[in-house]
Amino acid sequence: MIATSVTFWLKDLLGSIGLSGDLLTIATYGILAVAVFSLLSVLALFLVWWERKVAGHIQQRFGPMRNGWHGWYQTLMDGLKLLQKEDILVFTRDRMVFFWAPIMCFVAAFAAYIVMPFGEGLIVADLNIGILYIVAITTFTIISLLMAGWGSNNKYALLGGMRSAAQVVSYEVPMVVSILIVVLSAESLSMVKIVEAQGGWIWNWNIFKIPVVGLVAFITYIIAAVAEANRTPFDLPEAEQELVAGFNIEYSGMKFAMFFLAEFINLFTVSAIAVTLFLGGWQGPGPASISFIWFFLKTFAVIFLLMLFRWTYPRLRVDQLMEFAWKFLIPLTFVNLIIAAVMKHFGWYLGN
Amino acid sequence: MAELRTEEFQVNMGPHHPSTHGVCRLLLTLDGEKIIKVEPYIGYLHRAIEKICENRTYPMCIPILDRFEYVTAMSCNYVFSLAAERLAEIEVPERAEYLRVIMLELNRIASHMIFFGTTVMDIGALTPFLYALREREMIMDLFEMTCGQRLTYNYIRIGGVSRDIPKEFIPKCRETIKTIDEKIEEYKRLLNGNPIWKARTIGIGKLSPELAIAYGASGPILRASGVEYDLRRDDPYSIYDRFDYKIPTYQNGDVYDRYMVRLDEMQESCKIVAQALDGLPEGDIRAKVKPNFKPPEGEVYTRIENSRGEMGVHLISDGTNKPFRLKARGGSFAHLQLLPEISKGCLIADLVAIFASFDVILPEVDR
Amino acid sequence: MGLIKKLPVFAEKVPGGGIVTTSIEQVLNFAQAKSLWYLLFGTACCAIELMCTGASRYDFDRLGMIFRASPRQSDLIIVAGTITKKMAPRLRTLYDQMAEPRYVIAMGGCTIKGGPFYYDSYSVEKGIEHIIPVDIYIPGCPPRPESLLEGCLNLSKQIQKRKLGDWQEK
Amino acid sequence: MTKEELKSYLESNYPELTYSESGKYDLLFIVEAQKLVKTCEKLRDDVKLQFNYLGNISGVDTTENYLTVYQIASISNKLRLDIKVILPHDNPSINSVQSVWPAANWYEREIWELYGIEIHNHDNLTRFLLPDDWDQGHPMRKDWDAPDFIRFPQK
Amino acid sequence: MVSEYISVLIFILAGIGIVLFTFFLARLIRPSNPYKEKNVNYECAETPIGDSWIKFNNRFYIFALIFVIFDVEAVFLFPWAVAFGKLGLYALVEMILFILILFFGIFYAWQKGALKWV
Repeated sequence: MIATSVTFWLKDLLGSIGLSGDLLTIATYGILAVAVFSLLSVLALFLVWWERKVAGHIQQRFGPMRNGWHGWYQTLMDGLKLLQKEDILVFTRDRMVFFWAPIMCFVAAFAAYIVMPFGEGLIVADLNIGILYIVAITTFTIISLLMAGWGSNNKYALLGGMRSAAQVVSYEVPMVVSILIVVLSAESLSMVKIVEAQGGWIWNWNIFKIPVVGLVAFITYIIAAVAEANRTPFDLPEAEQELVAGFNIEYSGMKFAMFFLAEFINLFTVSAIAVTLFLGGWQGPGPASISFIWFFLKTFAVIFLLMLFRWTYPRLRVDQLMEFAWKFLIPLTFVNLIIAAVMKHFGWYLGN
Repeated sequence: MAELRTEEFQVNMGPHHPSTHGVCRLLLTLDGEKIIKVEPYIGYLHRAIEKICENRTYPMCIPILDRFEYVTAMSCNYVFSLAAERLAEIEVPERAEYLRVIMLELNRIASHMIFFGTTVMDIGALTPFLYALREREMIMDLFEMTCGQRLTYNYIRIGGVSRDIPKEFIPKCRETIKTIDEKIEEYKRLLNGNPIWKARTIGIGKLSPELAIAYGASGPILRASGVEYDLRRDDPYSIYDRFDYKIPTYQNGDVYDRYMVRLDEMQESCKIVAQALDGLPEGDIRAKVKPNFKPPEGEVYTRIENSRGEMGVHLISDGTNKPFRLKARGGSFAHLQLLPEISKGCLIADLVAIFASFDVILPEVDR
Repeated sequence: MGLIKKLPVFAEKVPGGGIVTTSIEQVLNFAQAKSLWYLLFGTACCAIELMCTGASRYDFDRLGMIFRASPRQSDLIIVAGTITKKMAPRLRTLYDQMAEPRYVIAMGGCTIKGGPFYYDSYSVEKGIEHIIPVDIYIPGCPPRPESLLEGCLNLSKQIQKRKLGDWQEK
Repeated sequence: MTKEELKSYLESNYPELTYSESGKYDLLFIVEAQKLVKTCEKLRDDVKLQFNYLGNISGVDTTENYLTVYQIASISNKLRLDIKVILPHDNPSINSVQSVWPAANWYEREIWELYGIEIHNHDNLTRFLLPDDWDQGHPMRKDWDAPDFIRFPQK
Repeated sequence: MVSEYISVLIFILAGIGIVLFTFFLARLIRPSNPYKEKNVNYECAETPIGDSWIKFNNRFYIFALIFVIFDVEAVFLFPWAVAFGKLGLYALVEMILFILILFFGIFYAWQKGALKWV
């Protein structure tokens, strides 16, 4: 492990003030958790604002303008306002399920950031099952949405929760198989190793490294990721025109804010994974200390792409969504995987 | 698949629901997402327009009828004025007729813009809604410079129109219809090639011509089902026989065709407006009508082609200055009745698309 | 729960506590005033003008106002259009189901006093103030988008003048 | 077929229809309440006419009688016709034309609700435009009155 | 010495802690005024008809069942992909066969109409 890793640096720092053993590890990760949370809050606030600006400019208006320069603190105000909103507890709800759903939604989105390589050495813990862990932990989001739908005892919420479960479950498979292609190429599940395998020139990025197959895998991943993040054209669980607000219809105040936050953290997660797996992660010209800039630039580019999707496409219908996943995307990704394996075996890869 | 027994459940859609376009309540019986039965409940906007019109003099009825169908308030003005003129046999000056046609067609475009925006929004694309309203604002500007109102105009009066157009109107109107014509092409490029849009609209909510006629469907919905029937041509009124325009007709009667009929109709309306601007004569804008207007006894049913189909007024006069009976008929009334028939067995998302494609506007149903 | 209401009482006992209370009050009110999410609700003609106000030319989003379809998440209900006697209980339900603090804008003549035309109608509710408490009245039939924006800005100013915990009284 | 041709055709072939002078622009014929459904079916199935489209049904209270006026049209032949039925003021009732034109359903419901005209053979006569707990009678009747309804004097 | 997997536990606990803290913070300043009309279910401003906890349409569950098969397959594929370089041609052929067998599964489900929504 490289000494520049932020975790090791922090450990040294804490060690120098007298901590040791298990307590040191726990304290280190505790501090990192708070740091990651702060980063994610800022990111989510920024992304909501950015989304509204992008939407505004696509629609030939401005988006938030009045609160600060181009409305820069608009989302902060939204957050503060949500903090002051009353928490409505429906009489007929399922108490535990209703209460834990937003927490679980947020935690599932938050815990994925343990293995997210923000830059060279900027990673909380380079678990050797990295990508598998992310796939596993983000799936908890489905359960939380289902819990929200069921716990509210509202028919629209139930429909929304059911839709989201069916949708995320269906798109999980193509997403995993697209990821497998990258794993096959890097022969590792560790996020750091996957990024390091893409060092050097641009053709070492997985999207180009495996000719055609990489590009197809990237596209299938993005489609599946949009579905996983519940965004248009796959935003069926909270389709405003059909289900009023979907699974979060009965949530108000901070509980709703948690869903909102988790949604945008998930947006960042799926884009960051796309960057890590296919677009070379933090790799870019310049010293290691500015590698995080490359990571964020690439991630924001992918997020911008997803925002363009959201504001230009109509929404699919639920059966079309399922058919698209099972009858088109899953066969395509599997064929893609077989081709990738064959190419790997015969060494038809670019770079390295 | 073996049949697993599941429970049907009932959901209220409306009166407060983003896609009912007002305060309509649909009681859905669902099996999962599939719709077993739709029962519309209306009357949440029943303002008794017909009753209070019996209590007003003829000129006072016109602003009330503005609110009967506020999206195309010009048509409401016009159909009532036409009925009153037919009762009293008033000749309307040439220039007034041209101005009426211009306003009616501009209003038709404005109304279809709302249809386009809301339909596309209900299917999930938010952006075209704002584009459509942006273009609509240009027409609102034209109305505003003519009669000072954006939505409820009270412009077409018995015997003519309330005031002449300002000088700047004609160049601005030409520019507007040119822009709108281009923008409609842009909308078509934006959506018609989009596979998601096609998947969501083509073959959804098919309406056969027989069913459409039996249920009294009219206007774009009838034409989308392949019946070429337009009251502007088939029950002529005003001066529509002087203009050259096509009646767009499509054959499948699905959501996509209803949408295409309206888009094409907007372009045809642009053509009519352009011709009317070319032929606009000089002269009076209003026939001599007494302020205390008293038509002779009699009754008349007048119908015109509105953007939502046949709009009619059944007017009975007893010789006094107030209508003895005024029955307003809107296209949406018949169309909403049709909804349960064609939305059986589809999904919730389809119901939303079908409802949007009917372009139901609730005050026309509830009055 | 509701601790914030007791804060001024505590703060008085501490020297300089008043400043803390005032600044917290200002920040919280400012946040509420700058982020009014309105409920997507319209019944008649005014709803079209409400739509226009949300659209490109007038653009509600500039003021930080976005629409929410669920009353649980909205702060502001813009009653746009005639409320009939059949609709009145539903409007009350909607208002009841909104999370506090909640505000009401009565848009157009019909919501203020039953409209310029429906004074002799048997089915129109003559003004919504006997159904729900109203913060801002906007006259017009229908009011222009500009006046709606003006109304929203006035509401925003009104919110900023509130005392801490005031909203609980309503 | 012009208006005059239609008038003479109807007068010669349909003895149950009587021409009425009060119609100003369109043709207005009066038919007896018992013969209404039969006549409507005949009008719809007549190959020369094909009145297959029901535009509107209006109820009218003339203070002496109740009227229901059916505004029908033929889409293929581009014809228009009004049919009027005169009903007595006490216990007015009429047969539904729903079997002829399904569109009649809601129009008849409305007449039932607002005028209190009984509709026979109608499949769904339930509360419609008025509030669910409405108990103040039939508001479109001329003699209807309520505390908040202000009637202006006729001039 | 605990392994670095303790970070997962710490992050989950920290996440829960942070959310609970914000809930607590909100509890301090938010108003609370529950009454009967407010706390009934929202259903487009109407009174809800019946309960929503019912025997729901099975469509959704069938997809979940098929998903389980494919997710288990993916779990098998992960170690294969990691060790692919060392395994050689035999593993490649083996896995293609494995995927093909699953393909027959999906085609069977397709034929049986399990992938149809209604």
